[in-house]
Amino acid sequence: MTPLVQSARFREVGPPVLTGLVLLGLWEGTCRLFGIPEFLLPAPSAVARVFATDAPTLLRALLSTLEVTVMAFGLAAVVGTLVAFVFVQSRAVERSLFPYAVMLQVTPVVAIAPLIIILVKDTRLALVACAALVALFPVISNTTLGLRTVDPGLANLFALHKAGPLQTLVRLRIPSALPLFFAGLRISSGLALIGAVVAEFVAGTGGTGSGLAYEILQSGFQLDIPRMFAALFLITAAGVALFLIMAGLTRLALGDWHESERRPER
Amino acid sequence: MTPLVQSARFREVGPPVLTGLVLLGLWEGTCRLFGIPEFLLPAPSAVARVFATDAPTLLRALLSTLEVTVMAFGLAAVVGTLVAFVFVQSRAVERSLFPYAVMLQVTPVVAIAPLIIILVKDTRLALVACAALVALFPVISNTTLGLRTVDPGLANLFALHKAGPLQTLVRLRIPSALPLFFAGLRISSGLALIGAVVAEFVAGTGGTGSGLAYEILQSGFQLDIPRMFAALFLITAAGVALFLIMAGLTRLALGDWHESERRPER
Amino acid sequence: AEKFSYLTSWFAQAEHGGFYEAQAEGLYGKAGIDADIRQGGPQVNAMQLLLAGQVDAVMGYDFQVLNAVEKGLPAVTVATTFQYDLQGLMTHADVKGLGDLKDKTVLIASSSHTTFWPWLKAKYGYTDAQTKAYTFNLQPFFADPNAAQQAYPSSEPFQAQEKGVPANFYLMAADGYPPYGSTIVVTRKTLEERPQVVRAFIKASMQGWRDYMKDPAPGNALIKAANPKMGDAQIAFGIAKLRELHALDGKNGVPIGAMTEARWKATDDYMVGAGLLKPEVDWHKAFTTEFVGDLDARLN
Amino acid sequence: MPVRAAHAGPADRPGDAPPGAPAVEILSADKVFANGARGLAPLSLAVGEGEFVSLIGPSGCGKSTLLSLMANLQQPTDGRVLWWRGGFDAVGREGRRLSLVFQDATLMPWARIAANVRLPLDLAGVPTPQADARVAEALALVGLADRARHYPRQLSGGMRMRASIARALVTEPNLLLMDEPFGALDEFTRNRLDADLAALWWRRRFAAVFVTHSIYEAVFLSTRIVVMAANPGRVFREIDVPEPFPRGDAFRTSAGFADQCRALSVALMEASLASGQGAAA
Amino acid sequence: MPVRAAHAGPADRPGDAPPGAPAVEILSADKVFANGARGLAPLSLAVGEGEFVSLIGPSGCGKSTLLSLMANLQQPTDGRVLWWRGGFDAVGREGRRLSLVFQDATLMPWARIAANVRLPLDLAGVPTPQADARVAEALALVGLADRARHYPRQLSGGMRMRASIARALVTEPNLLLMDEPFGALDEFTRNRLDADLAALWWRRRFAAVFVTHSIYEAVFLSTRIVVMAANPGRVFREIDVPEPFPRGDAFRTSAGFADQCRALSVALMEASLASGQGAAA
Ligand SMILES: Nc1ncnc2c1ncn2[C@@H]1O[C@H](COP(=O)(O)OP(=O)(O)OP(=O)(O)O)[C@@H](O)[C@H]1O
Ligand SMILES: Nc1ncnc2c1ncn2[C@@H]1O[C@H](COP(=O)(O)OP(=O)(O)OP(=O)(O)O)[C@@H](O)[C@H]1O
Ligand SMILES: [Mg+2]
Ligand SMILES: [Mg+2]
Repeated sequence: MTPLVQSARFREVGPPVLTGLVLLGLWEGTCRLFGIPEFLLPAPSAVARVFATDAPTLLRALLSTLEVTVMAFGLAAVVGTLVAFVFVQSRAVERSLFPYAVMLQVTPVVAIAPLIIILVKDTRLALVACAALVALFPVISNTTLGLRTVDPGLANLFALHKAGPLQTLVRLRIPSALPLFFAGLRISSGLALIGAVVAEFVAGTGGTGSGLAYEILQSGFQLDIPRMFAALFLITAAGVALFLIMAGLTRLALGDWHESERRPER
Repeated sequence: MTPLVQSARFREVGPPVLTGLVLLGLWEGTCRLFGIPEFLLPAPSAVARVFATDAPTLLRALLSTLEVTVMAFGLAAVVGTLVAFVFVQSRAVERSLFPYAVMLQVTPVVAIAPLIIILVKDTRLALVACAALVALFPVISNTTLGLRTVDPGLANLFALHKAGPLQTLVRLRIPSALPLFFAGLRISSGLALIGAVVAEFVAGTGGTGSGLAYEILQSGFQLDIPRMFAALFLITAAGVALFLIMAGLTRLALGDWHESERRPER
Repeated sequence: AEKFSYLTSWFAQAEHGGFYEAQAEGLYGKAGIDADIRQGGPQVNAMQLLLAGQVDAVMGYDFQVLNAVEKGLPAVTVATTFQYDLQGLMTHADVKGLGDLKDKTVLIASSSHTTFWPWLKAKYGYTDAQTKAYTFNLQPFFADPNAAQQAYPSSEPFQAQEKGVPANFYLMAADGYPPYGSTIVVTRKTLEERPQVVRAFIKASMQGWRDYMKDPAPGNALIKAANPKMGDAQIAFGIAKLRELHALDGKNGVPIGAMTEARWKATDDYMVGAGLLKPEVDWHKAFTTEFVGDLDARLN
Repeated sequence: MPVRAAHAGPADRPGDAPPGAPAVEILSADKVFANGARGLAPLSLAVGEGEFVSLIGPSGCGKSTLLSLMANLQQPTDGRVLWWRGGFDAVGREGRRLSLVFQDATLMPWARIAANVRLPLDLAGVPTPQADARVAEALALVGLADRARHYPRQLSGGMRMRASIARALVTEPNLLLMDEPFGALDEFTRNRLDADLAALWWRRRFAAVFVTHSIYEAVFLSTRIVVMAANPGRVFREIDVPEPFPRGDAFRTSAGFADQCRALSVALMEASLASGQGAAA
Repeated sequence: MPVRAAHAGPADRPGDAPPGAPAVEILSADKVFANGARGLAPLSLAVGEGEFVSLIGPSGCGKSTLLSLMANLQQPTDGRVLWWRGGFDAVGREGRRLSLVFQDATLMPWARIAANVRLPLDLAGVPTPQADARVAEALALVGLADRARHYPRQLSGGMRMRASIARALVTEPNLLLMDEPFGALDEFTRNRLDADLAALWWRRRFAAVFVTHSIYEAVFLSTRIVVMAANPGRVFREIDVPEPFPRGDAFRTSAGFADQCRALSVALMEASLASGQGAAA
């Protein structure tokens, strides 16, 4: 074995990359073997060819989509957390408002996007609002659960020392909630991204400065399916990148104490 | 105080219903006060009028959407749980495959719907597949986290008694994971619903036997916005109902032991 | 110059060429209008944006305007672009006409269920069961030799030709489908408060169309700026189709933009007959011929 | 040695302190759990300022339950609990502080030992320099000065328990409730902490309620010992320990100490036998 | 009373049993934690079949760490651990069973007491009727027969610990590791369980490693006592207890018992003093 294979870094990155390469190989092989036409399912090589020629345009579109995604994700994280804070103040508040949080989640963006677009004049802001709506609920749901899941002994300790609601929140509930909060963020980061794409689909922004949805739509209309797959690939790659960033943040924040993140000591 | 106000049942149901009535009142008032035209934002009374005349059609559409939702949700719950089981077998497996689960989440349904339609001949099955894809990730993500979050002492106990992977899964990991598993289901139930609606938007056939998305599209196209809101209302109501059912199941399953569900003893 | 915005029905393409041409040539400016041509998209509800006051005029569709009138909404068609709805069906090579689809799967968008599909059903006895969703790309059509799908003459047939898939295209208007295509719709308020601007906009637009059919280069430049994915070959194909189908001037060479009451009546009759419109609706409210009488832009 | 029946009047004060007003009073309170099990039969008990009362009794006789009533963590099914003759509101006001050492360490896993110990001071808004000094002092008292920057999981079981004791002492409470605080400690450490606790109590004269299973510990520390019996949980006997304070190592080897231990041992045996099934039978 | 230096040869067997082969052996193993702290200095220790070895020492001296090495829950940083002269694979084969009582009860909160106790049997695939009988027996042994259908949170601290002991005994282990199992129990219950454990050991002759803080308990139960010291954790002294078995209440009051206790107490004191800072100083 070479040192590379043994390094911890390789063990982290190696398996997923290998899996990816194997999958790509199978895909390419299938396409070639059965002679699947490009406009039905393009081979990875065909997609790669698009990148060779169209990378700048596609990356510009990706950047535009990512901008919306990041803003929406930030908004969803902040608003969702605040809502969860309100919910754990009392069961009555939670019972009164949680159904309406669920309503927000299950209202299809496609349906309310026109309203948002009419209300919010700035198209970009409207996109952000739509995507944030999509990403909001998992943050609320997981954070609320997390804030509720506190060690009863510690809760007693805080009650005993007459900790105020804010103190209990900051010093007990928030630290206890972190693992679930981050799990919520990991789900939401992906949702913010598809939220952004769907919002772009719906809002129908085109032309320069438009995002990946436009590239996908146009490539679809023009049957430039390799290009469509290239755009899809960029979206999924961005999603995975977001996820990995969130996973890294989780490890940074919890690495030292939470069971789900601790590596066994040897 | 009347006995009604004091009953536990009322305390459960009262606050959200009251909140709802207040919100509806505010909405109706705003619409009347500012004379907001119906095609922009219909007042609740206008929406109610639609129900009075169109209830049968709308309910039939709701049923059709719910059918897709429930099948997709079941599929997502089963597949997501199985995937999570695979993931917790080893960190290497998880590292190899998790990015691809994320990819599934962030691939916009709108973009892959055509492929699914080609692959799955039956339209209804295609819808179910699309919606299940949307609902899958939170189950995977939360269940994986749950299966990982076991009391280290209990994990040691199982290791000591040489419990096999299956025994550890069934007797330790699954019970430990239940709270998070249910949290995942609560998120996914809503996503399955919007997934179904979005799938209908994208891939749904119109005409008879079609779902709520078709009603929304048609109402939008014919500028029958009150009817569109009536359909939207049915979706959100269905979402809330699904959520409440999941919350009830959670309480049934965990009520006795998990902190987040336990009521303080008096 | 007075601001006036016009929202098209789709991403910029040859079917919108005249408006972009007028913009490029400064025809709007000369008419005292600061025009803003905006492109629509698959989920953009133009009529709602029009009624909400977000735009001054939209590229509309007769059925939708009649539906709006039924709801008491103040939308009025002031001119048309095409003498026919360019909606048609694209089929594989074995199909010889619109009446030949009994055993075929027909891919249509859900909006078509309240436009041409009832017309086809009524005329040829088709059923809802043979429809599947059209997702606005052609993979399902190519993958299924038994499929037919809705199409615009300038778009989908071009894609099929590009990919070397032999396909036929049938225009529904050729079999008597009544509505106009790509109309200009404004609100009654605009009509009453700014009739001069509306008139000037229509006039300049139709001049734009005339010029576009002669030399599309200036318009195309703007189209490609708005929709960079639009290729020259596709635009050229689209223009050729518009010419071939006499979309702008009709079979008997009317001025560009002209509408008649008789045609509107035919549309109303069809809708009422198909159950898409209540019989008591006053269809006269859906349009006015006030602005098309003095149109004089003609192709040659 | 005076052995009193349950519910007798206040004890004679040992040493020279005057008998204090009750810091915590249980007034014929009982406890029935949600599953119908009776944890405590109606019982009354008062612990005065400057008193050190030990609770001792068979496993499951309700010591922890009684302590949690005194800490307002559970409410009696019937009867009342008073703090300084008032409701639980009285606690935290006018410098009246209450601390509790739980039966297990109950530390925050995400916080270092110093932060864990410091928590009650932070909650009370004690300014940083003062808090720092008191945390250091409390950690030194329990022999954990060098573990301040460790996380709980890096400590041994006994060390975690000591951290939890430090956390209870850091506020200088007027009423200190302790549930088997020294159960997980070796004899040597335990004796040292017993001595330290006795000295601390003599200096500060807080009211203390101390659950223990050690007869020697109970006699060494207490002004009064409450022997409990189970099924249902009740006060079986109260025993005064009128030996003078301060008590040092000499007391442990005195005849009085041995007598008290023997008497307590007998009482405890009787209580165990009176507890029937449910306690270890 | 024979007091041996650390790492001496095997003990003389008490009673009439022949000296057994080692059930678990620590071969110059040490433990350095991730944060660089040294938990155990390299040490060797063998516990033979039929031996009852107690570990005693100041808080934080590494008793739990040593036990977790023996249970294969942690691996030594250096050195080896052998079970029945083999790797950990040897455990669970040929009827060789290992059980561990943790320092805290470690029960599954979602399972009733009976299900908790039954867990090791379920994991080993013991058929239901047999398992039921053994669970009932084990629960009766620790005095929890009437709590079988309770959830852990409905039990007192001592009861939870007893449930955890029942869980360890239910498999009839050949090697039983116990970390302060009786620390949370009252003297009466504790003495009874001590006697029960001694009788059980005499009947089954499993190898036992028993962490305790009670000198009396260590002397009463053990064939050998290992006194540990801290900083770093090491074997400070080994003491044989060559008193005959079975040992009953009479043994507790014998002169031999008192002598052994005194000697152990001195050794423990010395170990505590030798532990320097880190243990309660
Ligand atoms: N994960 C860890 N990281 C760092 N240090 C640790 C860790 N686990 C234990 N220690 C240290 O190792 C030493 C021995 O701990 P151990 O739990 O074995 O003590 P013990 O003898 O069982 O004490 P007690 O009687 O208090 O339970 C202690 O000083 C402890 O702080
Ligand atoms: N939540 C509960 N539901 C039902 N029974 C309970 C509950 N909590 C405690 N009990 C019962 O109440 C009794 C007293 O429990 P408690 O914890 O007060 O005992 P204890 O004296 O502290 O015992 P130990 O010395 O073992 O800690 C026990 O029989 C226990 O089973
Ligand atoms: Mg207790
Ligand atoms: Mg320990």
